[in-house]
Amino acid sequence: MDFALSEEQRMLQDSIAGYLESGCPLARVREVAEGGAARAEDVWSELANLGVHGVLIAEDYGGVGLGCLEAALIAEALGAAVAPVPYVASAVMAPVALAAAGSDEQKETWLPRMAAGEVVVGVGVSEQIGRRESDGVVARDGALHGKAMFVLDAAEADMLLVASDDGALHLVDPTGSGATRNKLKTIDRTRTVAEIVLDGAGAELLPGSAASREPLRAAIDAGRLVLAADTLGAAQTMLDKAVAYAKERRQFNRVIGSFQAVKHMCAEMAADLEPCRSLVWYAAHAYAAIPEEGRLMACHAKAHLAEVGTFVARKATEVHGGMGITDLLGLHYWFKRIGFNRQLLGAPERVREEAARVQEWV
Amino acid sequence: MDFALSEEQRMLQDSIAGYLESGCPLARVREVAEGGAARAEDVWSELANLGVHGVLIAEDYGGVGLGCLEAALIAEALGAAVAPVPYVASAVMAPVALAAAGSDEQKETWLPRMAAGEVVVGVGVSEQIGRRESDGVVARDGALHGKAMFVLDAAEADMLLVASDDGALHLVDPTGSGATRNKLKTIDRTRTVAEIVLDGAGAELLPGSAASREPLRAAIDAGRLVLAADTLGAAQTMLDKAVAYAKERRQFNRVIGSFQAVKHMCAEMAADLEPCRSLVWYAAHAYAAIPEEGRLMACHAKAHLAEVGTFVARKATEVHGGMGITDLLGLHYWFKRIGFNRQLLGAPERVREEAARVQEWV
Amino acid sequence: MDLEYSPEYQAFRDEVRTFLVENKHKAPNVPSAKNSPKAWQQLLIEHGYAARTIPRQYGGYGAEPDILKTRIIAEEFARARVPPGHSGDNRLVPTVLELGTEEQKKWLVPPSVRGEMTWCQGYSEPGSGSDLASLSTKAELDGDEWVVNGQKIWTSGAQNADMMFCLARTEPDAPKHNGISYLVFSMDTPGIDVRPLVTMTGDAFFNEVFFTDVRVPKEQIVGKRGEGWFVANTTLRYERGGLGDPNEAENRFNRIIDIMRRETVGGERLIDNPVYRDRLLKLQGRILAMKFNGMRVLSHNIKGEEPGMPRWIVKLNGCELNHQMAGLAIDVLGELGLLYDGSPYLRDAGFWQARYMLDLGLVIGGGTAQIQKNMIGERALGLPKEPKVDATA
Amino acid sequence: MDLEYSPEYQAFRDEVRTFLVENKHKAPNVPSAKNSPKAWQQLLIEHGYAARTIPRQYGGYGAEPDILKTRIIAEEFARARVPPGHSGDNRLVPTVLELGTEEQKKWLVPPSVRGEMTWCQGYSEPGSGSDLASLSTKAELDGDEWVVNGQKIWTSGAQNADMMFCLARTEPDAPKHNGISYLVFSMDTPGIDVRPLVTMTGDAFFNEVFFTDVRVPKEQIVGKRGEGWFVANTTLRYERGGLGDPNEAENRFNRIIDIMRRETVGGERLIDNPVYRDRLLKLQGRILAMKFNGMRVLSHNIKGEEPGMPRWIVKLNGCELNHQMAGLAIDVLGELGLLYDGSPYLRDAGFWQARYMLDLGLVIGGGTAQIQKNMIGERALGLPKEPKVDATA
Repeated sequence: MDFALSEEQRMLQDSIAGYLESGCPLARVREVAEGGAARAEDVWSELANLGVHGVLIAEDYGGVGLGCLEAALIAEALGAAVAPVPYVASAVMAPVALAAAGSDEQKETWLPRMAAGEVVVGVGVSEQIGRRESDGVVARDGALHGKAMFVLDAAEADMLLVASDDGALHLVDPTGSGATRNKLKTIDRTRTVAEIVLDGAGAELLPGSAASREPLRAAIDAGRLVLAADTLGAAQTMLDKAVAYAKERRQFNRVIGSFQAVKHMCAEMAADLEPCRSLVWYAAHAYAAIPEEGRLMACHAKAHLAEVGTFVARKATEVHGGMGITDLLGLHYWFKRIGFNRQLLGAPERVREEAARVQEWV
Repeated sequence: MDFALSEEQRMLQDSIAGYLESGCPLARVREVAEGGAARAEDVWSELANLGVHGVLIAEDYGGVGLGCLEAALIAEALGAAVAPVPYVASAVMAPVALAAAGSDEQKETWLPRMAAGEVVVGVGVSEQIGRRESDGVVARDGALHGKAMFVLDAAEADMLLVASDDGALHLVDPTGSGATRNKLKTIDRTRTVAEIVLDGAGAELLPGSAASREPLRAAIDAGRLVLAADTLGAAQTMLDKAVAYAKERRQFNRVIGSFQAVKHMCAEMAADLEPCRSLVWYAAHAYAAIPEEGRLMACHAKAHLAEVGTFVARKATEVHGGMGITDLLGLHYWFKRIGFNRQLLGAPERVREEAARVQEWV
Repeated sequence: MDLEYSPEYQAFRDEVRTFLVENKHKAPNVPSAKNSPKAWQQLLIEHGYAARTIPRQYGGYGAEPDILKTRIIAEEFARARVPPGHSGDNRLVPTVLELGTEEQKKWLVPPSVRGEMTWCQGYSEPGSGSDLASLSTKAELDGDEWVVNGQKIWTSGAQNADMMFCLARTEPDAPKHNGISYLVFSMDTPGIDVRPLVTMTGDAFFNEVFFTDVRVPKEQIVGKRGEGWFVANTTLRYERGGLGDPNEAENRFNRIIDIMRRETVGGERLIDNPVYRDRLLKLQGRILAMKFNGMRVLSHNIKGEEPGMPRWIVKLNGCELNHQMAGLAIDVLGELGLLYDGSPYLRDAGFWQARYMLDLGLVIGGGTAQIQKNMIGERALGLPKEPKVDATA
Repeated sequence: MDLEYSPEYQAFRDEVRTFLVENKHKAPNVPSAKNSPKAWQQLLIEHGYAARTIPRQYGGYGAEPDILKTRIIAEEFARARVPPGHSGDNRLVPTVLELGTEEQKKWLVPPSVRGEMTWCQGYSEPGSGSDLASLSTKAELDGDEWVVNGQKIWTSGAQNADMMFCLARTEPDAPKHNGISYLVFSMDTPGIDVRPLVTMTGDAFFNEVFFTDVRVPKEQIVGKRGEGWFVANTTLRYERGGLGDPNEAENRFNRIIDIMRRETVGGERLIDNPVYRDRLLKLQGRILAMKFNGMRVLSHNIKGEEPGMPRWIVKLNGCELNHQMAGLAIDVLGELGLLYDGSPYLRDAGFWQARYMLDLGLVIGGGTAQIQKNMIGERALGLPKEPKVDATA
């Protein structure tokens, strides 16, 4: 009985965090965000060398074959650094879906290249969670029709994985005929989403997803877990920055951290955020190890981190006073990242409702 | 354009508050609560002399013929003093229902005696808001069958006004054959509720309520308004007590009110509570003067005061530290009164849902 | 409770409406060569819809103060979606009129009222946010001129303003609150460097302003030398006078209702989702309470009474409610609520995300929520101040 | 992450379960002439399920400390709904064992462990709640005896306790934290007056205790004279050691689910109300997070590591969650949730109203939420303390 990270897991997280500290400083994030680039190529490819792309890809396919907890630890580090990389879709959701439903040929074609960082795969499943501005996606004799909104990490993705309304998953070439990719701009410039208009776009079905929605659900669960972990990392950074600022900033001849009001804001952030770490760890562990609890815990991790993240993002900004809302400290990159994670793959109210169904309360 | 109380209204409230200060101190409230009496007879009859019983009864029937705002101002004073009197049912809901639906004879029989303080009338409408532990109340050839739960101010009431499932209102003698009155005990010992088992109890229909639910609704609206006003008064007292305590109690060589944490709790209570006064005033004014807004405002006053009252009750207790949870200061009488007001005639979630229907959102 | 307007005011409202119907084509927001903000302002002054209470000899309309008419004007201009007029600068002008010399009034007020002299405020400094009196920008007398050195921050509109009213320390040896003077000078004065301050919304609404040996004529002090703190508080008092659209919160709330009736998720109208609906209703209750609280404050003001608590809580609650409204709008819109920056499918031109961030800024800025709570606790509830800590601590 | 119990611990759990199956009929909650709390405690000590780590020579079982086994015992006794044993007094006994003289150990520990000597704590005073060190109960040496005068409050169990461990000021001239000593004496000593302190729940769980010339033998001080503050903090450290049912919050939550599945309003199951359901789900997320946080703390303790932040936040969040759970149960039950005091239709014997008030008391008591936040801010986050204010302020 040991509810803790293993030595290897701690080392993994440290190595990623350590690299990001030097390889992906705020200045680099700014360049990408202000330049409107889809991702920080240098960071993304260096992460491939650190095994990030292949974390969930089996060793037979050139990955490192680790589990969801390791994937979450990486996400936490990426969130802490607001790293502009297509991790959630390309390194987590797509590999999970391919492993669960892909044919051997599909796996051999894609997984090794994904692990090597040669291809980026975007994922479009939001119609299957909550359709907006779309009548859904229909597969008809090898082609897709309809519209996939908010396709994650889609800008400059080499391939897309799109879910149709029957829950089946399809590989779609975003540059192929019948597919139009329109970039959508959100507050979070460290990740990309796009609208994909499908007008008979050639699509390759993942056979394992034809008869079962499980592969789709597994990909969504994994995606929600890493979004939660990303928020955990981002919120922890905001709290750390707030505490550091409260120790150094002086007003009325005192450092503001000595004022109860500021001190208690920091304490409330910590009190809300610290248990989130254990929730994310458990949910990520349960994903594979405790299947009967996996989906429920993924829902709770996603919804609870969304709420706590919003609270921390707001309070940490408040502690910074006026500085918090300027671009000088760049605090808003974390604020917006947390806002983005909150809505993608299901806003809290919807995800909680799913948790009720999973528990058969309704 | 003057959003304020009139001179007369201020005088009315001052006279009631002034009397209660001397006539209904905490010691008197304790006697009644600990003795398990239905009401403070002395206070109740003195209030009759001050015109409280007849506030909503027309002068033709021996009342003072004032409006809902005056009734709310009285309720606020009663809540501030946690006065153990059957005001909500007997002086507000019953008169409203009788005036709206009673026959001339019924009015002549009851209203003058109610105004004079000779009879107390309890009101049973909770089945028409949210049935619990009851299959409802049915009227069959002049008799009532079923069960009315949480009949307000029913202990030692001389007469009851009970709503049947069709929305009709009936006068029922609680001591008559076919009617059994069982006292229910709640946390709030300053008001009474009872279960009335109706097994063919003789009932006298208020003719005006036979074809229309309006009289029932009008009584519920008025009841909700005065419950909201009662909470306003009770919460204001708790805030005042907390501020006074924070000015006098010393810890760490300072009065605790000089600590930001305590000071901000008081400020947050005031910030939440002060606008409630305006909401209650407006809702009570709209009840008669702006019919198209009356019901919506009654719903919002009831629901919003329930939420703010709960917050203030909790925070004011916290400011008092350990003393707040003892019986020494008796703070809990206000705490429990606010808790009672929250649930009666519809808990906040249910009342807000009604507000949605009133606005035709659903 | 009398929520009716007396015949006099109903007549006034009709008059304003008629004016707007007849003249709104002249408003500067209508694309037309002839329509200039200044011409519009001039027209409004002539009719008493701008600079209403400023004496005629200083370019105003010269009416008696009438809070209700001021409010009616604000309401009707907002209703007609027509840009309102101004009174020069609602911080500087009243201050000069109350405390300035005759020369200063003649020099500063008329052009300000005409919109030919615009102002920015030089109060906050990096080292003194909530603790304004600790400001360190200094002005030293050199012959007939003040030589100003230091830095200001949060200076909105500094890029375009013609003039600045500025707090600087003129008596270095005097205690904190004394020793500050209220200077006015042109933004073209050599030595002034304005640098835009980009905020999280992406806009540069604020600026940093750096002073290097900025020379200001000796007489350009409003009020007495060393009494700038008192003068500034006069200004702060007036700032509240400036009246935007009193019903803005309610209008904003109604826009959320529209969104929730119009938009769907998974084919279901947002307003049909009971959890979103309950959040909407909770907010409605609080917004109504604050609306009526505002009517109560207004009625006190009309009668010349100090509103007390109902006024103390306005800023704290108002900013918080606006922030929460924006948060709800974003939440119900889900992924659509994240869109920004002219994206396809953007709703309300990105209004809600912008407000979510701006209103958080307002919760923080101009006296943070913490300072607001201190004021409510100390000034309104009479709780004691924190024990002071001296500079050596 | 290894959430399995090793074979050794699984075996231990089986052993405990077997014991409970075979012996639960002897538990004192079973109505029977033969079943006494003391006999039960004795049986538990023999098997190492009570006083487990207390040395045999002082009446304990004398096992090595093993947090996991302690937890397994607590879990299994809770699961079997059998009253757990005790270790005498989880505050006094460890303190005496660590700091007491050999005489004191022999005198105080064995009878306490047998349950023949029960204790109450005399720390808090009316004048010193969160500021414990400012206590004013004084003990003056008169010959061979301390003469104690003063008042204590929040003394739970004082009516029935045989003994009190008590903080009193023995060195009036020494600074605040020094000058306090840790006395132990019988509650039968003349001059002790116990008055029940009724709380909002209607029960007298606490007491006020008044001392008038209470004479205590000189040697009845644990630890050094004047070092009572240090001794008391030892006690406080141990207090946390006392382990109730670790899964109580979760069990309580499950009872709310049952209520919401069973109860109806207007014919609709409470759990079918989406707004109530969302509140339930929000709470579930927070409860799960705290459950796993607890497992994390436990794992640190097992490895002898200082858990740090995960431990600092437990009390603040735990009490708050319990209070909110009770609040939700009351809200969903509506008018039924108001019932109390053995009323007809009372649900769960009034558990929820009692908890709603008790848990608020716990949010307040034993270091209010405010103090908890100070500790998290200062000790865990390293933020500076408030500037001290001396007695003259």
